[in-house]
Amino acid sequence: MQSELQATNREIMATVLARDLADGEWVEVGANLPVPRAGVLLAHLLWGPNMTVMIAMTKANVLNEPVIEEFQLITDQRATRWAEAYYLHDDLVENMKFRRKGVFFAGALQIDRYGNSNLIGIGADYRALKFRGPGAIGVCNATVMNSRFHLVVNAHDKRIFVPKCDFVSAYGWGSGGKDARTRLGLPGGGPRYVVTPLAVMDFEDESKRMRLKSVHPGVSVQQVLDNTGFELLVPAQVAVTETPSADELRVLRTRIDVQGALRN
Amino acid sequence: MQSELQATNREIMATVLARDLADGEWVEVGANLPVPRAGVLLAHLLWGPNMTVMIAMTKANVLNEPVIEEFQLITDQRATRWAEAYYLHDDLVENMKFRRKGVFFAGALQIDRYGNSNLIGIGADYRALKFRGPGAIGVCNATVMNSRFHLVVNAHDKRIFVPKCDFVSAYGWGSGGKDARTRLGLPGGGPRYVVTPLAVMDFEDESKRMRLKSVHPGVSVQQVLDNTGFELLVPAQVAVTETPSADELRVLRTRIDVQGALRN
Amino acid sequence: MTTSTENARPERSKRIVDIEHALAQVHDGMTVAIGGFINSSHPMLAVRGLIKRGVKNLTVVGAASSGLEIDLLIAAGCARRVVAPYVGGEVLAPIGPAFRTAVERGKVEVFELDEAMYYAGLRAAAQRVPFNPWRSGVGTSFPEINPAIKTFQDPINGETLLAIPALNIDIAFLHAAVSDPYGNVQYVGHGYGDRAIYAAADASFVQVEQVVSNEEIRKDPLRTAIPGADGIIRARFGAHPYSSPGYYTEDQAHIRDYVKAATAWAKADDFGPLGAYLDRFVTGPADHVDYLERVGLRRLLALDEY
Amino acid sequence: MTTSTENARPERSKRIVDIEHALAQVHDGMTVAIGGFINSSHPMLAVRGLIKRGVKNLTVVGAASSGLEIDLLIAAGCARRVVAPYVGGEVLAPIGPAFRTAVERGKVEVFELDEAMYYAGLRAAAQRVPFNPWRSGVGTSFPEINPAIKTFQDPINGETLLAIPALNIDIAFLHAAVSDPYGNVQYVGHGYGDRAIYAAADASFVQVEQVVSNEEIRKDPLRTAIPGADGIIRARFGAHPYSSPGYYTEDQAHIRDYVKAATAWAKADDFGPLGAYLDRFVTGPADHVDYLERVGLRRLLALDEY
Repeated sequence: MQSELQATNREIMATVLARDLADGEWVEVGANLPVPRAGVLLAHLLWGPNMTVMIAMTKANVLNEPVIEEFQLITDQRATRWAEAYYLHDDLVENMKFRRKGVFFAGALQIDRYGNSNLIGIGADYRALKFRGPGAIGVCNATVMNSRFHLVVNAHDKRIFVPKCDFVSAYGWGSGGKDARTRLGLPGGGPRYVVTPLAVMDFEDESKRMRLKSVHPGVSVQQVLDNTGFELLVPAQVAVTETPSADELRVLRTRIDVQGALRN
Repeated sequence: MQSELQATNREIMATVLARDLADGEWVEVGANLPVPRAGVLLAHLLWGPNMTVMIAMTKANVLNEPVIEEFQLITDQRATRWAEAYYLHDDLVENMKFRRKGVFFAGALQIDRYGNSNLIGIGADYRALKFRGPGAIGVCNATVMNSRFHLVVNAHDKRIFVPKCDFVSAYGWGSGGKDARTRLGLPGGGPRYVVTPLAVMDFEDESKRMRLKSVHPGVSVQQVLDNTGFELLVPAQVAVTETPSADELRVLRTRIDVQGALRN
Repeated sequence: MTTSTENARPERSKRIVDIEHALAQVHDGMTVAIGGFINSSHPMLAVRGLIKRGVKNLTVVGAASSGLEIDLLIAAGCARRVVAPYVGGEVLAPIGPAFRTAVERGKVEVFELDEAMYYAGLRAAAQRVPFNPWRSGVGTSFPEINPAIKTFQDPINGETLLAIPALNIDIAFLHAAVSDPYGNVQYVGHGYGDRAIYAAADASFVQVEQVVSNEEIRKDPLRTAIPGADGIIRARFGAHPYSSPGYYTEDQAHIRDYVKAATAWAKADDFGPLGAYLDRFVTGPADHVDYLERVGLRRLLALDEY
Repeated sequence: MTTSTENARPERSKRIVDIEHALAQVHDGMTVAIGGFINSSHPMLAVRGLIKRGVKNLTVVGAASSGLEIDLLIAAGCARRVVAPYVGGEVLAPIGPAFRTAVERGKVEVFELDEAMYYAGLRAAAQRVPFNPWRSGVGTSFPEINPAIKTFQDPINGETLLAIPALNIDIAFLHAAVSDPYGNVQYVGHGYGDRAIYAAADASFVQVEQVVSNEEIRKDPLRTAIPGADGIIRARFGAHPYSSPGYYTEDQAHIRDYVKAATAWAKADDFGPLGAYLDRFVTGPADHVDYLERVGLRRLLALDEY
């Protein structure tokens, strides 16, 4: 366990995601994704009272909840008790105008240097996969239709960060270039951050190659490079990831993550 | 006014439509269409307890209503009081599988010998119409997706029955032939009857040309031909349209059309 | 971005706006949608307001079956183009008289389509795709008289279909039963095609008979048809002369008066009665309450459903 | 067609059927859909029944996010092809173990698509068009690894889109809260994607926790999600081991036992534990009540939501 004043890496990750969110944005709180969940709620409670927060496919009103209980499963009916509205699942996935204000968080089995990612499986031959993944869920679409997305993974290693994804289920910046998406008719937001237990990466403006943005406290640049399977752009100065303020940490621990999912 | 035992032409028209309906079929009761409305309800009350009857965009349960009040406007909220379910209007118009059991009733400004019809307007030039019609509403689609449809008009004259429609908003049998619809990928049901105040027409099996089926009591074949703007097929024997039974007439007058819309 | 202490928690903004604020978003040439269905649920503060402000050259997307609210916009010269599968008032007016007249005289262009094509186009807009395919209409005059609708071979089976282009809406105006202050809108009944219009629009303003508490909305969240209108407009009797389900029926006498005035223009080329109608009920009233007073409280309270 | 006198009015037929009647409609090789969402609302009488009857070579259309009910059908050898954007159990099983194993070993083919493509395909079936267009997925591996999805140029603007083929369903099995005897089905909550599955299916059988009166349904007709299922199956605890919103939560211990058994097959190629699970809970029980007794009433009544 960490001291009362020191944030864990996962609390830091959540805070990075929170600080990217602006009031009025539309975000989904997935189940079993404690880091994005905490990030979204942190932004919502502290500076985003007009964010639309979707929990269990409902538009949830949790702004004044003293403690926002965490649910393990997206189908937990108890998580619908804050609902102001339901999103029929097909409307959620097909009505796309509201997603222009949306921010999405995606996981991945593999991520390449341009932020393309894979949830389908591992192997050279799709008909003979070495490892079959869970499937793309709604990630292919959500990473296109929202204003931007962040890749968030629970590990930082060369199995995840690969030179080339075996399959691409969510398009990032293709083979690079700032027009990589608009050339294909895809909205230009794309992946903004890649957040791992070691570091935060973003994408260089012109080439859209992945670039180290900051390392978490106690992590060295070399450690990140050693665990990344492709050449990461590294700026002259690499900052240390900003940690949550005392206020943020208090809200995280007393209202959002009382059970300590981010502290274990 | 007619005698107690004699049916009016509009009651006869309703009965013709009723007798084409089978139990289990899906039908819309439009507002301000008293003849099809009465036909649908007659079939439903007498031999179609499992028909789905849509009133005011609801699935209505009227089977045991002593008197089924007539509403003038499709938006009359009072007509929704029998609802078991609502059809969201876009689902009604886009979810098309249930319409395989559906039967539809269409009006028209013009009808040609192959049952093509027009609700758009009259005139050689679409950009300079002599008469602008109300628009096709849902008729273009409903005449394709339901199992069959009937054309029902309140007048029988050469303005309606024309050699060629100025515009076709509902496809019938095109330029003829039993495969006229399936050739275009349209389901093959198409128009079955054309019901007017003078007569009932159907379509000859092979050519799909319009054919006189029966004349209403007191109407001569010549009267029909004189009021039709194209050559109607006339079989050797033309029947007189069957009139409602005493039971049917009683149900029409005491439960369905108490206000007498079909009797004035 | 700023943080706050628990003592000064950020508050959620109310979305209740004045009708004039909403109307100020509309500029000449925009595509504006008007919800409801034939004789019900039209956002009449918005319709009269657009006319009063003299907005021009609108592309007006009506309801799947539009009523005489579109006719009124045409009569007043606001619409250059109408997207609607029907414009009329059922038994009160089989065809909108101003619609008929303006189209016959070439003053208004119709984007000719049927209800299924209409929803295919709205859905394409909501889905952010350029078109949706539809089968019905193959073999008819639609692709001829509406060149925006293309006949094409589908890429899967090679079947002949129609491509219905996306019907993108800049601003939608709707009328519903209730909303909370945050734009969670609920209807009595299903709200016709209003949901589909909302989904296709970049912004939406919803008139409501009543603003209710957030707690009231949360008692039945499944009923929330619109989870976040951009603006909510207080509008008791705001659909008048059309019905508002659960609140009042249509004012048939008022509608017939309008139809009579518009028919004089259509049949006798006499704009006088229509001009008088517009003066009295649209441009004349200082605000919505003034309009309702001109209609008369006795008339309004006679419109009970039961 | 026969008429009747008022004394012998025709009566409406009830649609309550036995599960075996519903299952008898399914034949080898058909396309069958299973509703619900990950760990909730799966029609488990149908799933276990299909296995018990030894149906083979099914194309199984799962939910937009399918759970381990699909894994079970795969484990039992019923499925030749799976249409599902996800098969797993969230924290209980990040990937369905039998799904993973069967796909890696080439025993089951996946119709690879994401949730938006899934609904585009279901909607095409409901609309009776051969495909629907979708934008997301352009540039990804989907059209490569699923050759049924075609890249094409849209006929309106020439933009590059994907054509998602119609996902026609022969028979859909769903699980809901209540229905009246006539097939008017209502959910607690929104029922996930069940409505879209229903609309894409030629026939549908819906398990319900409870059959209620038609009058009860008519108290809130807006809540009727399925206006006429072909058959209603009485099924208290019929989603077990998955949750049934408003009735009970998922049985995590039971699900974990299944995952353990299926993982033994996946990791150690040992079908023993999975065979034992199938014997005990699927092929062994004489009927649904026997299944529930094997689970145990104490366990079932411990699954309260609050």
